[in-house]
Amino acid sequence: MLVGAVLGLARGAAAEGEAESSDPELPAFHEQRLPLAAWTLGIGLATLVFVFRSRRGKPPVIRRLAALDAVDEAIGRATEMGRPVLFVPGIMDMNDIQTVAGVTLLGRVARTAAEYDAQVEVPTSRSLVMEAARDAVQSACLAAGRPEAYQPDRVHYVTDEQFAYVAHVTGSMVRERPAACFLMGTFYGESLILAETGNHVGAIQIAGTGETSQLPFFVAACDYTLIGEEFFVASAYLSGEPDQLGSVQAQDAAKIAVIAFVVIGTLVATAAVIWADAAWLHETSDFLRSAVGARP
Amino acid sequence: MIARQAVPLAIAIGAGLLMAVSYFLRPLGWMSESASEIFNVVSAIAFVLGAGSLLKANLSTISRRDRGWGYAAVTLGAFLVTLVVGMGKMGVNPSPSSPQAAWSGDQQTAETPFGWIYEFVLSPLSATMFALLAFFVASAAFRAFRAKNAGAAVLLVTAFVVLLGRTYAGVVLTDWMPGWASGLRLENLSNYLMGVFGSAGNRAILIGIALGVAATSLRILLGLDRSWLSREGGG
Amino acid sequence: MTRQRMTWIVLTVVFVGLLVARGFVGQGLGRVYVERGEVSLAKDGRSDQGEPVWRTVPRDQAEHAWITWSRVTPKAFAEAQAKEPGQDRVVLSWPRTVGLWLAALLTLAIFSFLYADNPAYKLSESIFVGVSAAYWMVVGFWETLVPKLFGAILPGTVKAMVQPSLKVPAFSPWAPGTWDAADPAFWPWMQQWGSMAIALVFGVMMLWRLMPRGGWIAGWPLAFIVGMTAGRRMVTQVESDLMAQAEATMQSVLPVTPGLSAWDLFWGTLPGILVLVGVVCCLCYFLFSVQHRGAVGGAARVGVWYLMITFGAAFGFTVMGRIALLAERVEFLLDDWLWLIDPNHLRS
Amino acid sequence: MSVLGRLERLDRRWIFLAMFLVVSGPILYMGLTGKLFPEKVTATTQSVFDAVEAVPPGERVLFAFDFDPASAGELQPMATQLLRHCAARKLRVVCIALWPLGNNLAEDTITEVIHADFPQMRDGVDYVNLGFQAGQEQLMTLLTTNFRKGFPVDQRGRDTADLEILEGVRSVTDFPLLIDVGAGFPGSKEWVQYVVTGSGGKLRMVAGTTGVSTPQLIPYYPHQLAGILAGMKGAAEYESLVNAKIGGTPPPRYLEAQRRMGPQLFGHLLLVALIVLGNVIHFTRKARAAA
Repeated sequence: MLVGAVLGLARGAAAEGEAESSDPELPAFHEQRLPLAAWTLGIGLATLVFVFRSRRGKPPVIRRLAALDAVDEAIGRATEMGRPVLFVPGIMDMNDIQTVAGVTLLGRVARTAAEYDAQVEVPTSRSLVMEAARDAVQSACLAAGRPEAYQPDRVHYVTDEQFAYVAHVTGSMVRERPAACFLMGTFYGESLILAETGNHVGAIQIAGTGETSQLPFFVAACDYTLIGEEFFVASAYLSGEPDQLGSVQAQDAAKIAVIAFVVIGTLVATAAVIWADAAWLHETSDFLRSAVGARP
Repeated sequence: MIARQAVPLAIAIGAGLLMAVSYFLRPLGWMSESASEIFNVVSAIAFVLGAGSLLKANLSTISRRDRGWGYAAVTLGAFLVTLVVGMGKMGVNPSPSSPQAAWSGDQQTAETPFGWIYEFVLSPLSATMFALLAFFVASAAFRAFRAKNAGAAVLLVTAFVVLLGRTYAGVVLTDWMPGWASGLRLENLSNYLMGVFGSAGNRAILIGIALGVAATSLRILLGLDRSWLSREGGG
Repeated sequence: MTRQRMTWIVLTVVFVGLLVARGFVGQGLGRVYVERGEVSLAKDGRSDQGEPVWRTVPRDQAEHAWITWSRVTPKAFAEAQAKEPGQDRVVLSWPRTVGLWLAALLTLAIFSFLYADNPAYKLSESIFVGVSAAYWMVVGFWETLVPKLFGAILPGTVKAMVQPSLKVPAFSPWAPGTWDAADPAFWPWMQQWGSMAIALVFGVMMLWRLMPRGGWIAGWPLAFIVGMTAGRRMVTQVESDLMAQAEATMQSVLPVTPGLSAWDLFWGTLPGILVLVGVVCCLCYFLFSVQHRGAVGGAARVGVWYLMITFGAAFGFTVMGRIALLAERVEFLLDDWLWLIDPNHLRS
Repeated sequence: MSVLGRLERLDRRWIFLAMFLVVSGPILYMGLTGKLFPEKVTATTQSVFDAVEAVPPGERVLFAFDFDPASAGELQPMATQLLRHCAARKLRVVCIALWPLGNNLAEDTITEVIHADFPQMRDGVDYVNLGFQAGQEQLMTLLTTNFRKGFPVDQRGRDTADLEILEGVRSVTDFPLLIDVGAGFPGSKEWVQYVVTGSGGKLRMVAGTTGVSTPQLIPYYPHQLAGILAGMKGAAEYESLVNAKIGGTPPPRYLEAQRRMGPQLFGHLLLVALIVLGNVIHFTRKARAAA
């Protein structure tokens, strides 16, 4: 059946291709997405270059991120106090890249916890996230050399409903009094309910999200917050592997390229307003803007 | 180990590259739609695993007579009742446009048992939980918004200006300002803070996130970060 | 007796007392009224697609008939009673009245968590988790699995039982003889059927976790999902966030309108410059492989200030909606349940 | 124990109680007396009102319902008043929805405003609901080149080519004003990016939006967006403007937003007071520690 399905998909593609390519105005390649392709390839190439450089013995020095340096301290404290560590991987499913980033971070946190002999509780709001989180925790325990520390029941599904999940997590926070809370993933309105309750029970709280509307609440209520991009480098930072640190350097290279584009682009656009007659200024400005996807 | 490590990695890399490439090629445009439908269905099937986890946790609490086992029994009862009522579309009339199909009716109205559960249990509980935010915003404002350092001072002054600028009281407070200084009226000041400083901050955060997402994806697709992969599997 | 328990008892007694008193004053409180309607249908020929068409007929000629109840205001009930005492068209709905009281009590139980964790909160939390988990499973079943998966694999059954509007294809995956590539409906069907077949295989692999052996196979569909998410987000996020935000910033800082005074020119130019400086400084803050010293360190510090203003302002703007949510719940308690206020004139 | 010490150790439940009182007090007061708190209209709201006033009577406006019942608390009062304002100015309103549930909300709003208060307006001539179409920002782009292709039929299944109200409409820029009441994606931000920016100033746009998404729209005001109704407060201000323009005693359903502003006002003042109090405690303690 699978073969038939794959065949069907392939043929379906061919047919759609025929139908669309019969329209002469629509070539196979999305030409407006050419700048996007260039940026994506550029970031990909930069990653490869910096990963190889790093492998050859030139790993970059990453600036300290206080939130991540606090991970060991938080877990150590939980061990001393004999209380659990709570890890919340957000409320979205595995088709959200933030959840994926949260689960990879869970792997790092669970490994440290296994080394320190602390218990990690992971309530999830999606069945697939529960499965992925179980895999991550299990391999972490294995990597820490303590496979017996893995208890699948500590990674459990609660409910898909946003606020029922929050009701359960806050209720168990008040009852179990975790010594450390990690809030890592996609959060919406519930962010502050979780963070304030965690604060109330005296837990060290480390939060990270790319959800810009919730960052203010985490910054206000948590001890440490990974802001936006910091959240996405956390897993690489904690791994300490040269390969992954190399890819962080590639992120920086791309950022410097963006800064250059923005500064030059703004200067040229301003110059084009001052010298309105200089056609080449307008052309340069239009070119620069189209390179970041502006449509004429 | 090939089936447990290499194959999943190959599947992830293959699926990822296909999805990325299909975004640029019109003949492959259908792929993203198919992939998201596959995801939706797999995720709906995986509910069985979630239900299993929920049942197991609550049943073991009940059978061990742990503290609070009565609440576990309530959860279980509520779960089973809702599941049976909803899966069987109990008490649902068929759709008036096609009464010949017994299960064609909509069960989201308060007339049906399932709709009743939504309207009188789920919806008020959810709205009330959300409303707790108003209280937590207040306690956070009291506890966390203190000028401990320069950054925190900037944060709290901005929040203060915007909060005042969004009320009648704040608007009246600075209403006397003459036209040439109208930019300093609280409501205009809060718009200026948001429109200029806020949009610069938001833009940089979004650019950073985009780079972070791209790099995270690349780390997965290049096989650099495998912490999400199962080592042993099973469980 | 602890002070906390004392507080609970006093609060509960006072509240119940007030509630009972309220029940005897004026119109009383917390009732829901409904109006009866009827649906009675008989077949009226068939449409061009061969589907039966139904029309409304008197009750005694109906092939399918049922009664509907729709919610009306207490005022409508009072009016109906005044016109015709003892009528049975607009009546008190016991299920919905009980529901209203249940909703009100659950609302209070959740609010009680603010004082301290307590049995009422634990009870409503348990109900909430159980009901909502089942709710989303039911929705997943009827809204995703039935129309998508079963609709592709067992279209005839789904059409007959659930979704009469479903078009049953003339092709069967098991009988290649029925395939007709010239039919415009063929390839879309192939695509739909093919993706659902893959989804089914992946779903079975996921469920293998419940088996005693071979649960590792669930890693395959998970890998597919992780890979698919990574691949798609990698490009879309760069397009919608990185490029779009960079483009939005690359504007002339000078206002385009000619002939402005120096004062207006200054104020018109300032926002553009501030935004440019802010974007660059905040991006410097996000540099990870460069130590934050010297010029980069200075820029990063400015960036932090920008970020703090961003967060402070966003906090101020968001708070509004949060208070509105609480106001809605309070209105529900005072208006719908206790009948203390009547802003929409539903009862008078 | 000193006052300062007590305040420092203040049980957060007192703050919760204060919040509950400042929200429920005004609701009860306004509910019992029917009085409203005054509104002082801010510039962003005034410009929405002015933009609608600037459209000559008989002209068409495009009205997009891009929200769902979850955000109707904040946005429905705006939609109601915007439609009422258009109808009172004898503008012809074309309603569309880019959110699936927006269609029902558009129908409800038409029933509540046009059927109830402007019965002389004719469906298909003075107003029409074109319903929901999928496609999000791709649909917006399509509307800039071929409006009827984006919405081939209206909510009742009539061909849009036969509708009198759409006579001569080829693209979205044939409307002088676009009104969007939106709760997120796709919504006002996408309308600005894909439609207004490319129209070269031909199309003006005003937006009504939730408090949470307002920050993302402010950068576009006043150039691409002629005006913004920001959250509950924007709705209340606009409501008071439209009520004042139409005159008479408005029925209670036209006062919804202003009723909701009572708890907002006191809630915000409580937060401001809490921030001040928190900092007074902080600085007093610091001064004592230094002394």
